[in-house]
Amino acid sequence: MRHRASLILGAVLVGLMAAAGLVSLAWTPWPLAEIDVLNKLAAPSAAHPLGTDGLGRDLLSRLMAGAANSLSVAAGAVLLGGGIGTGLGLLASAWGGRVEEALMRLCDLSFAFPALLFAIMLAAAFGPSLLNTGLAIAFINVPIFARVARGAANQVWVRDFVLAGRAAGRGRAAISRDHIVPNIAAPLIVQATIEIATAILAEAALSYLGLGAQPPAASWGRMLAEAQTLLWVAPMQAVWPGLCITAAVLGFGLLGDGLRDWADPRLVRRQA
Amino acid sequence: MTAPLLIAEGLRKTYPRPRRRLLRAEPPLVALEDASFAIAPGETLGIVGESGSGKTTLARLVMGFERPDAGCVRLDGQDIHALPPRALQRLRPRFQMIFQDPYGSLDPRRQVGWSIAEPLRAAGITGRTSLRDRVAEALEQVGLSAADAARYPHEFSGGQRQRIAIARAVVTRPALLVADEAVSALDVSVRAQILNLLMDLQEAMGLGLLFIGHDMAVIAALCDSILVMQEGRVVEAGPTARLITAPAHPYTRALMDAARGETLTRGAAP
Amino acid sequence: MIRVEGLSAALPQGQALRDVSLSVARGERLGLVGESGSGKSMLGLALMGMVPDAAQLSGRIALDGQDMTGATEAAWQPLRARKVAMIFQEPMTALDPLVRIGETVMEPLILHLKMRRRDARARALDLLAETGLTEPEAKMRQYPHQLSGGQRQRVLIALALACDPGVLIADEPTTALDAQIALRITDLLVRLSRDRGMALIFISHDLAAVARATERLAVMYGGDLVETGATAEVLANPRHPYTQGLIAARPRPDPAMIRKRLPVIPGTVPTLGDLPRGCRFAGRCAAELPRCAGTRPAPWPTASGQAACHLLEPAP
Amino acid sequence: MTRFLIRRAAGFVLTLLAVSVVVFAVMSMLPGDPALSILGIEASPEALAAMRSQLGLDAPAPARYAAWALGALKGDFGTSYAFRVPVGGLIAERLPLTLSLALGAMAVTLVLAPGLGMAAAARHGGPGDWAVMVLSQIGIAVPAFWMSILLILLFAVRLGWLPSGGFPGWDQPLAALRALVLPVIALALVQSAVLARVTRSAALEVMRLDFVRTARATGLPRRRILWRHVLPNALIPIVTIIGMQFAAIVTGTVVIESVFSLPGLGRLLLQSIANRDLITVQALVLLFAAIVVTANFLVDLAYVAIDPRLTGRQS
Repeated sequence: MRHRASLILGAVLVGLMAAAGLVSLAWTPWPLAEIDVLNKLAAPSAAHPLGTDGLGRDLLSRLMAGAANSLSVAAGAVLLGGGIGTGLGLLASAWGGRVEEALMRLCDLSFAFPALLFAIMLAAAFGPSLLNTGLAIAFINVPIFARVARGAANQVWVRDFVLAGRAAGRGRAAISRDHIVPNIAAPLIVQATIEIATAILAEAALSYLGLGAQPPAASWGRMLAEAQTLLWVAPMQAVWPGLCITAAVLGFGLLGDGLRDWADPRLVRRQA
Repeated sequence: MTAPLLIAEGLRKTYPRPRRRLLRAEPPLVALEDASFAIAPGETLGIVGESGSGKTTLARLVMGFERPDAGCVRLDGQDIHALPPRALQRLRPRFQMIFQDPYGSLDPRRQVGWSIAEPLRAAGITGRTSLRDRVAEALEQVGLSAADAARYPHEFSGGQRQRIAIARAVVTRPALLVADEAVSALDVSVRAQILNLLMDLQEAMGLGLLFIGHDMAVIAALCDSILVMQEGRVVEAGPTARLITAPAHPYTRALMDAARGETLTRGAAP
Repeated sequence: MIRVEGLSAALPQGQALRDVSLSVARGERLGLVGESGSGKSMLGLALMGMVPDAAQLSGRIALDGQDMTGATEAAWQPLRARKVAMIFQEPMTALDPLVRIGETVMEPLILHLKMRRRDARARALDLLAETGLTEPEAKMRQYPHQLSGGQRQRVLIALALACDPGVLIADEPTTALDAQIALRITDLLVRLSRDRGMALIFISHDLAAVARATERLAVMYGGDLVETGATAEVLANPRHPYTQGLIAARPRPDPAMIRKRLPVIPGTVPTLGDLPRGCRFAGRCAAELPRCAGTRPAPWPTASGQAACHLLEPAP
Repeated sequence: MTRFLIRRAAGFVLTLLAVSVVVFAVMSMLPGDPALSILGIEASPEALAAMRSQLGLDAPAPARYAAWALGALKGDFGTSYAFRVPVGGLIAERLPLTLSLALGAMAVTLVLAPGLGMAAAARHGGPGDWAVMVLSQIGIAVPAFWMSILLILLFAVRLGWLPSGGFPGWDQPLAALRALVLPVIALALVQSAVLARVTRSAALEVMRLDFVRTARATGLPRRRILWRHVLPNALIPIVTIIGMQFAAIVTGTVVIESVFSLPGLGRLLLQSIANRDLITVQALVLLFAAIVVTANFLVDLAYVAIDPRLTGRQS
């Protein structure tokens, strides 16, 4: 029952954020970069539902554009890094032996570099930009997915139906494609959902530090950094972007939790 | 007597054990030592033993999933471990396997028909209609219906799943079937059905059967001859009738005791 | 010692137990036989007050004269180990891996019997020795992973005996063990039951094991108690068609039976969701009457017990 | 037992070595010329070459690595390009602040989370469980730096109880502690949410195991089963997460120090990046990675203390 509620609430939050982001690509209530110094830090009104920021830009418009940036970078990075990592994990599992051992040692080593630290290093090296932030997050996801995919695949490789496939005369590649991938898809989708939540947090933190999205691009993390200087004058400026981040992360987290319960083999076994 | 279908000669298999000390290697675990036997076409050989007796290792060697350290397995006179992978793959339709756990031996995400057709596809048979006909035929052979091909494993009971696994194993019309604890997970009333089905199929198709298990009663009911294994070694072998009436090795006698239970006096306490 | 009257257990998927009545006398050894879904394990758990939360119980359970019908967890807890104890199928996972054998066996002695550590240690040693564990003194200091399956089952038996219960329920105690070890554990349970005058409820799917261990037999199918009686009598002369089918379908190591077709019970063991309304065996029974599917048969007396089958109804 | 420890210790040292190689390699591949950033773009080519050789940059890479790694072992990380003082000194000045932040946050987390998680597991499905789950789900979703800003809004801007940022120095202990309260809470709340959830699910996982049923059948009271049998068995996943959390907290300080303008290692890292002070960045990254690796090693040691199955003999 609880996972049903998680699933629905998560889907609603993610859907809302994604919709806001998508709409912002075509239309926002106000032009994103329109500066109106006379109207800065305006209170919410019919014209500006959430008011304006320190430069008089419409807050709602910028939050919507922030959703587009945040979600696309997070999802894109996880898909890219996750895809590569999954491929490597599958390969390691199918091959076994030295290949597997070497790949897993590399993963262990990469876990010595905390994700945020690594992203900071990359941002420092290649200059701060949203694209580099995304690449750094993608890179961090490679070993995570390699490990999860390899672990899940190893559990499938020892199942009898894989042995039956081998007895039938099928090769490693065919078995990986026909048996392993479909059977590890569920845990990987769950992992991806959860990693997207983590990626949104990372992107926000990097942008807050000035290492991610650069002005005038709208980004939740950047908006928070700007709002912090105005805490004494306009506290609500610091509330909205944070709420957006929390809602997006919460949405993906709940979605992942709900999916995990839904995909739990124990539950499936019980229904069967 | 006809030429044997399967010959296993002097099979030995060891597994490395983790080191306990840094500099001294542990002696390897001997899973199987000098096992030899032969099966004629249509014949049934039972291998009885307990966990750690090496019987599952034996099945894996016969199926070519692992290579022996010494000895060889010949099917139709060909050493399957010496064959190049392609040639072994071409030989696969001749020998198939059924497993213990009917819940684990079918891919839960594939329709039953897909799983049954898998050995055919691997053998290069790809025509849609010919695959469908062969699957239907196999399903009917094991007492299910052609319509079951479109259903998923979780829609079936344990006994029915084992029938499906058998259908997959016989769909290529093999000469040899290897069954590893194939009825151990089944309820008594269903187990008898599966044993009968195996005997029917053998007689109809001239199938040789290597039947591996731990329950002497089951093995004795099904097999022409029996090999008793303990700790990787063959401790006794012979025709079933001789082995169950006059077991020579104490371990065989213990297995018989366990199998006979109800014919003993009640509560035979030491 | 134990009296069960009209016990039913309803799970969300279906009825796991239906109107089961059974009693076990002091020192008696009862075998509870059935296939998967027969309700035998559920019955065992009910006698410990340990049915899953989802199960709705009705009917009466009395333990040593004490009425436990509808008792709470708090009411059951003091009876466990002291009045009725239980061991389970899987000895490999049934012991806390982080606790030494000695501490495990001493825990109920200290907690329930208020023994001092030194006394508890001596008593635990005696108990382990009584179950035939070799080198019990050394084993006291070891962890479960250092013991084999058979040794662990002996430790679990010692643990169950710690507070000298009147009844020991053994749920498939030998199923996970190799044949030779299984025989020894079975014989050990019989000996302990005799020596201590302790009732033994031996739950198993294996007729051979039950035949060896028990003097009375109860056969279950689909949540019903279908037949009871003296073990030897039931095995030699089963009255219920299911019992007959079950015994016949069992392969025997007999030279005359090699590669002979076994008599089978047709169909599959029904799941809780699709049990017939009347006799649970309806649909698979060779001697089925028209009323079997709809009307539940009453238990009729047999030579040494009862069998619930319309065929046994005395002619009017 | 000793074999396990030796293997883990060897692994620890090897990992540290590999980490240092990776850090060095990545930093040497980065674009940017330290000599140029020190002397400015108007410097003559000769002056640049002289500066490079003075910095040891003209030696081959393995030699440079060896010199750097050996120095690092002795606490000598070279001279900061930007501040023109030894990097080791820069780090030593700022380390106490960052460590107090991290250890403080870890301590608060350990006080809050495991109890909450166990309590939730004990009341599985009840309202208490539900409340812990909802709160922790939200807690995980809140970014630590936003949590910091909200705390500042409440306790500094609205109530004025605590400072909104800055650090007075350790010579004013009371003021220093007051300055650390909000950052520690901000770091700890998020991690507590994670740990409470992990504790709960680990405990529930253990409660499904056979030996818990044995304990019930032995008539042990619920409370005793929970604390004596469930908790110790749940500790392995819990300790694993604690190790990972320490790493997360340490990197989290980079952001939190920035929010509260605290002069710790994180601030130094960001400043060094802004100044393209590569040698300082290199030392800091190595230090952070070393802290993470050490935390993981300590977790390994904790496993040995918890689980007798790891200590050798048979398994």
